[in-house]
Amino acid sequence: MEARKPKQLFIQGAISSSFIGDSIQKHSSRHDIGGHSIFLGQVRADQVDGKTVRAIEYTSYEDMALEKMHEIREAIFSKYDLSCLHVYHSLGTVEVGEICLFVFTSSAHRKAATEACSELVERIKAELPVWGKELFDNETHQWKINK
Amino acid sequence: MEARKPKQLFIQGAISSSFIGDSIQKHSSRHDIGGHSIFLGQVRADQVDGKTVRAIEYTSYEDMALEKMHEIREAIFSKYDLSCLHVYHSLGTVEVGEICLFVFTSSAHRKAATEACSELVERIKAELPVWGKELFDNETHQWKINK
Amino acid sequence: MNSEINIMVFGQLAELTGSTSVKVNLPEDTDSLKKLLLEQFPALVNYNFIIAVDKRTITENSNLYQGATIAILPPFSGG
Amino acid sequence: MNSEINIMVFGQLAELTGSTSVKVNLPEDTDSLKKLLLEQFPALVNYNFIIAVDKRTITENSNLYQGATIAILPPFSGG
Repeated sequence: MEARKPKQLFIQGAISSSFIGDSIQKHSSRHDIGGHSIFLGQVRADQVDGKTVRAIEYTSYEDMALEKMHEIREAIFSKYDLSCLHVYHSLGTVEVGEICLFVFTSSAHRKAATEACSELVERIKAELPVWGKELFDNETHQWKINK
Repeated sequence: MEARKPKQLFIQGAISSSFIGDSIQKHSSRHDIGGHSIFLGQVRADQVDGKTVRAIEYTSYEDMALEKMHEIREAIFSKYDLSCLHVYHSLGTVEVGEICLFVFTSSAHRKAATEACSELVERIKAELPVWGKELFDNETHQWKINK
Repeated sequence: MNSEINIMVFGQLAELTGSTSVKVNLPEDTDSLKKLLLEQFPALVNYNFIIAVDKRTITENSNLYQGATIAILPPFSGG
Repeated sequence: MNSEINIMVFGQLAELTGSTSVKVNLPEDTDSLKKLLLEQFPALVNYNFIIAVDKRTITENSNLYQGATIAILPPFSGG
């Protein structure tokens, strides 16, 4: 089998609900798929010392992130019996209530899609060189920390 | 707190990708949400003895299904720290490649949404009085069996 | 006095009985109902099915009463 | 011969250094690089950061070479 090429990973700004709907629609031609699992990260209006997060500004070491994502994809495809796998992450500013991460897995039987989706989210947060700067309503900021 | 009322569960025919996109969009006003987990069931063109499934026709004991779904919702809300929970299941005919089940959970932190979504899918398949009749391309049928 | 009641029949069981509802004389309890249905539809012995009374599945023998909502359900296969 | 190289600087580390890239004289290995950066930016001692060479994170001391792509990365916080 030919090696999979690095795929698009980054989207400028928020990921729209119509983009997500369209991605789902595209899979209707895949008659071997029985289940899809989707995770969406949404920007939360966290309160910190009386200030409220109004947006997160994402930056990345893009070249490295693309290579790492390619490596993660290959590992997940080897481990789970998946039909499809898509990951999109925002760069730039994403306002509260908007979507910043879209992970989408599909398989014949639900277990592979569900488990692969969870593992992908964990690996993306731990291994992709992406940074979130939380912008507060008073023009200050703090750097996001992943737990 | 007021008890939650039984909510709409059934959709006639397939669940469209635009319905799913719209449901996601509606949550952009909820600034306490940090993660959404979605499971979609899609009708698979399974092969059985040389015949191919072309659609599944769903029927239900609707009154009982609504009560059971209400009970499951209450149990899931008690067990997980969720912001939102939506479940839609098709009735009638759903063609291969179309969506027949849409489970959607949201929470501040991803773990609750992800675990609640998985548990919901298992409970829905095991406990809701819904039956799928697999229609083959040669006008015969067989009754679906959940594993 | 007429003590006939309707039993709702779902899924593949309705193919077997030829109808989505069958009439029986009200039995005393769910075990008796099961016996009665197996007499009326001997092929039912090849099927797994459960009885629901008032929209709750019955896991042990339960009394029946005039006005109860009774249904027989094959294994669920939603999703 | 000029042996200066560019180090890419990301996230909050770029706030500290005041730039998304800093020039240093090519050190022999990543441990020497770390020492050199801490001399140049003493406040770095308060930060966790890792070094990436040619887009791979470095987990043990590694030799550097002219032409290597070097970056310093604060803890990741995507998603």
